[in-house]
Amino acid sequence: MKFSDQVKIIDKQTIQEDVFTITFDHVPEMGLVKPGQFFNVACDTTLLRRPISVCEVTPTSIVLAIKVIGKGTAFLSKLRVGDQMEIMGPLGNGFDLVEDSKVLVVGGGIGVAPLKALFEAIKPKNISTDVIIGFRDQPYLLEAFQSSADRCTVVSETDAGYLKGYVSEPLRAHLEETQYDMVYVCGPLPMLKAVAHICNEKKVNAQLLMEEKMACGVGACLVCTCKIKEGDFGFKHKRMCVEGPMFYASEVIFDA
Amino acid sequence: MKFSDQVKIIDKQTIQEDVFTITFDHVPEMGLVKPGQFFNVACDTTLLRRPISVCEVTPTSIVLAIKVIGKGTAFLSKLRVGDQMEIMGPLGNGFDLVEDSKVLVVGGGIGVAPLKALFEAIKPKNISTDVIIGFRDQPYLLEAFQSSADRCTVVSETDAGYLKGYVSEPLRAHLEETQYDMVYVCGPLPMLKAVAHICNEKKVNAQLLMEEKMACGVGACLVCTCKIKEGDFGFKHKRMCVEGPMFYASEVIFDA
Amino acid sequence: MHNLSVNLNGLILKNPITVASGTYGFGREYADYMDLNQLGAISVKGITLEPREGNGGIRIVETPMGMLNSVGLQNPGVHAFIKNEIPFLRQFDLKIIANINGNTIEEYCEMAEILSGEDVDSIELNISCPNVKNGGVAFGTDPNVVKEVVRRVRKSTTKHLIVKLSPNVTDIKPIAKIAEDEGADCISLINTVSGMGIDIHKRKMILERGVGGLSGPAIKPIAIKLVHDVYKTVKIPILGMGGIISGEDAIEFMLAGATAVAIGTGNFTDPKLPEKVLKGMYQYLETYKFENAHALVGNI
Amino acid sequence: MHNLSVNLNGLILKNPITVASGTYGFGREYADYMDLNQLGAISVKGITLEPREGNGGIRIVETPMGMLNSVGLQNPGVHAFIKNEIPFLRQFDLKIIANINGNTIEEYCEMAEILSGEDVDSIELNISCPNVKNGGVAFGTDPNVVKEVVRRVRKSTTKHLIVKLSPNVTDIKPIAKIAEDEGADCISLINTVSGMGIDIHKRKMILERGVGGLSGPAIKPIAIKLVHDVYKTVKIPILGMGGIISGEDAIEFMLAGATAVAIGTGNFTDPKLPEKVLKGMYQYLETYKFENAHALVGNI
Ligand SMILES: Cc1cc2nc3c(=O)[nH]c(=O)nc-3n(C[C@H](O)[C@H](O)[C@H](O)COP(=O)(O)OP(=O)(O)OC[C@H]3O[C@@H](n4cnc5c(N)ncnc54)[C@H](O)[C@@H]3O)c2cc1C
Ligand SMILES: Cc1cc2nc3c(=O)[nH]c(=O)nc-3n(C[C@H](O)[C@H](O)[C@H](O)COP(=O)(O)OP(=O)(O)OC[C@H]3O[C@@H](n4cnc5c(N)ncnc54)[C@H](O)[C@@H]3O)c2cc1C
Ligand SMILES: Cc1cc2nc3c(=O)[nH]c(=O)nc-3n(C[C@H](O)[C@H](O)[C@H](O)COP(=O)(O)O)c2cc1C
Ligand SMILES: Cc1cc2nc3c(=O)[nH]c(=O)nc-3n(C[C@H](O)[C@H](O)[C@H](O)COP(=O)(O)O)c2cc1C
Ligand code: FES
Ligand code: FES
Repeated sequence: MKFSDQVKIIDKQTIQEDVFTITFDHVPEMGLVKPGQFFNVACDTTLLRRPISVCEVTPTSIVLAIKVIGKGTAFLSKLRVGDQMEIMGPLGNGFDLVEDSKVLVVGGGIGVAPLKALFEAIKPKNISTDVIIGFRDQPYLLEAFQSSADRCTVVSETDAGYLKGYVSEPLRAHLEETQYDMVYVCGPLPMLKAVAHICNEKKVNAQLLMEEKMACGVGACLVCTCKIKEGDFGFKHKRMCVEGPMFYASEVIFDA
Repeated sequence: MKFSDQVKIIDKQTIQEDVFTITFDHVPEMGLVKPGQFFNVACDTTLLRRPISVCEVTPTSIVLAIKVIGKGTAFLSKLRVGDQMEIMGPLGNGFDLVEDSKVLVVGGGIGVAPLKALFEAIKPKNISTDVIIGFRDQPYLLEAFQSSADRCTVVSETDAGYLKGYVSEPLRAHLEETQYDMVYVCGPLPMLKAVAHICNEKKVNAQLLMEEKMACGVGACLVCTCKIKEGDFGFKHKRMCVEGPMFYASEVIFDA
Repeated sequence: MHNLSVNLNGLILKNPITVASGTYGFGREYADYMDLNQLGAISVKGITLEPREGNGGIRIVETPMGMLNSVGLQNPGVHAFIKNEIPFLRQFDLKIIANINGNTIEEYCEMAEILSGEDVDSIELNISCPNVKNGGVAFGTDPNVVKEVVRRVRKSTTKHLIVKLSPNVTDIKPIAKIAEDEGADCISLINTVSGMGIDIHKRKMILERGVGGLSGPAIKPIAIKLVHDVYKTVKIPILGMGGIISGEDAIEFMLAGATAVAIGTGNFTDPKLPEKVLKGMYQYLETYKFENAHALVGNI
Repeated sequence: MHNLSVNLNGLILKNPITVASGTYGFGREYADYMDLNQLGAISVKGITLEPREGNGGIRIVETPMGMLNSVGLQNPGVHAFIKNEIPFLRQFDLKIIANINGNTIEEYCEMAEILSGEDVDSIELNISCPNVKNGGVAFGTDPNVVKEVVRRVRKSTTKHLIVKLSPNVTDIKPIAKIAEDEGADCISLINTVSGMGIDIHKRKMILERGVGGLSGPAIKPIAIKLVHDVYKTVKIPILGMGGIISGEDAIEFMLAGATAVAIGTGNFTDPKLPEKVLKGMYQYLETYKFENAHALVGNI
């Protein structure tokens, strides 16, 4: 049996006006939790659960970092230490971890949350780990990247004291300079698309952590599909919650 | 304009496993708040608001006492000091206060909440104020009644160290012994019915604080009606939320 | 400043926000919570020829994000409405829509005639009532009956005429078309969806008549679909409703094809909701740089 | 110990709790969360003659206490179902209901024939699909088409046959009666209610096809009403569904007239829900001293 039960919140931190972290025990029933995997979290104010990636994994605890978007995340933001939270997981396939290589981590907004877990898992095992992170406004969750990435570039859309602009510009520059074995990406859809496009163009392997509305989270309802190349012209609908949320940039068909 | 806005919770007390009180500021816009009136309280987990009677009124603060029944009251039970609560009111007609008289207060369960406000308003003004309170199990909110009622009888359906049974038995006894000018009643429907029946039989005036599911709470939707005698055989549907929740026992037609 | 005024085929509202029949009484109660001058219109509590006491027993069942009601048209009758309520509502800058209900076509016509001489801005023909002559089946679900009732009411009055459609039909399009062809100036929808609730502890239906009308956010996706169906079918404007509780919801109805919207059950969640919805609409027009509210209608 | 077993006119379930087609895949995924032996039956993801990739674009819209889906019958086809899924499901003590879907009556019949020789316990005829030959209108909304499709499928198989009805009709009673008269062993309802959602920021319909199927607690009052309508109309048993998320909900369906119930969208809220609903049913029978689940059916 996979884990689906209540967990007790053992820590809660507000890290920005609308971004917070929740920590709970990593119980044995959850088994191994991979970066890029997620938990499906029940909210009193919504019918469906909300998928939230793991942001930090230790043998004893798991941290989620959450940005308030609507009703569900607003409910979660009101939970406090000691409260119970109903979750199931870990779900999805997560990142394929590349070892002893040069890797680049590219993230945007709350997409840094899963990248933090990824970074902590791959950093010690790779020759070099560069990072490019973009924010709309003020950045958050940067400490780990800034303190131990080989190179850490932060951009912001507004004039927040960081390089102004989008991740695509430094990305192109990085790819010109360095031959990366893998690019790990998570962020809003337009960013994923842009990064996938650039990586495909430069023929660099990239793993995208995708996002799509989900219902069951386990592969039963087929509402969360991603269009994946099949043969030269065909496609298959794969389930974001089972075969994803990680897909390789080279296999994804972005519609519209 | 009548009051409809957020209030800040300034105190919250758990008085039994599933009963708690919430205190907020009595702001001038609320105007005079009468015992028997109620506020309609918004809950994140339900579409409709929940009517809750005032349990204590001072010039500066208002206390609600709430029993957890379902989704709405469960949500309210999780609110904490400092949280905002969306309310409108005071609503309804409340009790007609009798002065310089002998009065009897009869309550059951969470029905003691509005009776507490009533009792504190009438006690100093009446010759004598007797009280009969019934609970299914352990009583709560009794201090005021016990410390200053002329007579305070507590019954419990279970063997909780109190007189075992229902309020109707001591009620009959009280009515035989004393000529009351008014009986004030609040409790579950079967109790209201029984008390109304006894008071009508004994020709004692009784004010019943009734309960019915509400929607608008202001008299616009007509879902909360009470059947009221009109002429000798006729009836009228009056609105529980405007013409009530207080009705005289002599005018109410209890169906079924 | 944006131009929020909309034209429902002759009935001009200063803004597209109205309140739905049966959820706002005759405006009196909510006037204590909101400036009624902010409303484009009020559709008053459904009125009948004679006063009615309405249904007995429990009249409401709360359901997930919705409610069932079975009020049964408790109302003071058309004459008391004219005498007591029109003068009250005329104090405010809003249009008055008289929602009329009958057991027979003759009753509808008689009410339309009576109201023709009175100071109301529009008549809303509620054809979701059970048709007494036709075995209690709602007028609005039988295309032939719809044809007959709209035709005859149209002949009884020159007032602006709204026909309010029931969602409880296999296909709403032909019914909307009939209403248009027979002279309706505007179509309002949706009325409540048929539903039922059972008290599992007493093991009986909660509402005395069993069936009640489902309203509230739960039915919004149904309403949006039906508004869009009707928008694709008729040329007359639509007054859309069903589960609106935010400015976003109101915008969604307008994009689906409604020229104005009505807030019903939403009023119970917040007595200031119409005002907030109006504000939300302003903000939306501002954000997306629309000059007027009409530009939203069917704009998908 | 209470007797929870129920008899759906020949299909005997060890308990009345089943899972609804399209919400439980072929059981594999949920087997990781719950012992499937607790289910009375599974109605598998709707299958078609040929494999289908389903609809493109966004397939879900969350709505207040409900969801719209537009999956478009993505499935591996009847042959892959037979080869891969039946053997998997046969490991568990539950009945297998094959939910079949066609573009034409011929396709339905062909699938029924194919499945007749296979190890499934029942065939559920989903007539809510758009009828390709009939201009895309759903099979289940036209009484004449229902008559034809049930009659011909009935002739194609001797398996237990469930006919699944669409709620999107003016009057479900005659349609249920036709299904019974043409030889259905059982009626299941409701399928999803037609709805639509619009993205107000992109100003376009969220689902590629515009319309989707509304499910979840939002539609429960509608489903209860329709189950009760059908219960009053036919003698064959009913498999009731629509918004069940608790034991209380399941009881409500049985009191309305369902002999067994299916959990659909509720599975998404909690992967252990069927187990919890079953427990709730036990408790109810215990509290009210009913000896068996059958005693609840229509008991209002
Ligand atoms: C696999 C996966 C992992 C995720 N991991 C995280 C995480 O670690 N931390 C985190 O904060 N979030 C994460 N998300 C996103 C998170 O699930 C959504 O933000 C959340 O579901 C929003 O729910 P809500 O009820 O707060 O907002 P809703 O009320 O559902 O939405 C409010 C508004 O925002 C829009 N909206 C909803 N979801 C999104 C979205 N995902 N992107 C953009 N607009 C949206 C809606 O259309 C709506 O208009 C993840 C999503 C997926 C699929
Ligand atoms: C004028 C008025 C004043 C009130 N004052 C108070 C007060 O001061 N303190 C207080 O705690 N409560 C008071 N109530 C009752 C309170 O409003 C209800 O308990 C509350 O609405 C229940 O909401 P819920 O969402 O928690 O339960 P729900 O989820 O609505 O109900 C859960 C279950 O309990 C049943 N139920 C719901 N309401 C009641 C009820 N009133 N009685 C019995 N069964 C019910 C439902 O049928 C359902 O099965 C008052 C009610 C009225 C009309
Ligand atoms: C309590 C109540 C009473 C209603 N009475 C009437 C009525 O008298 N006439 C009418 O045409 N519609 C009536 N309706 C239907 C509403 O006008 C509206 O069409 C429906 O509720 C859908 O909108 P909503 O979901 O915003 O409430 C009533 C609705 C409710 C909730
Ligand atoms: C994602 C999804 C897919 C569905 N697919 C099918 C299907 O393939 N065949 C079918 O007969 N019903 C299908 N349904 C309808 C359900 O079986 C059920 O009738 C409906 O959802 C109402 O029940 P619920 O509210 O409990 O979900 C589907 C429902 C959902 C939510
Ligand atoms: S969310 Fe159900 S299959 Fe992915
Ligand atoms: S709750 Fe609407 S009239 Fe009383």
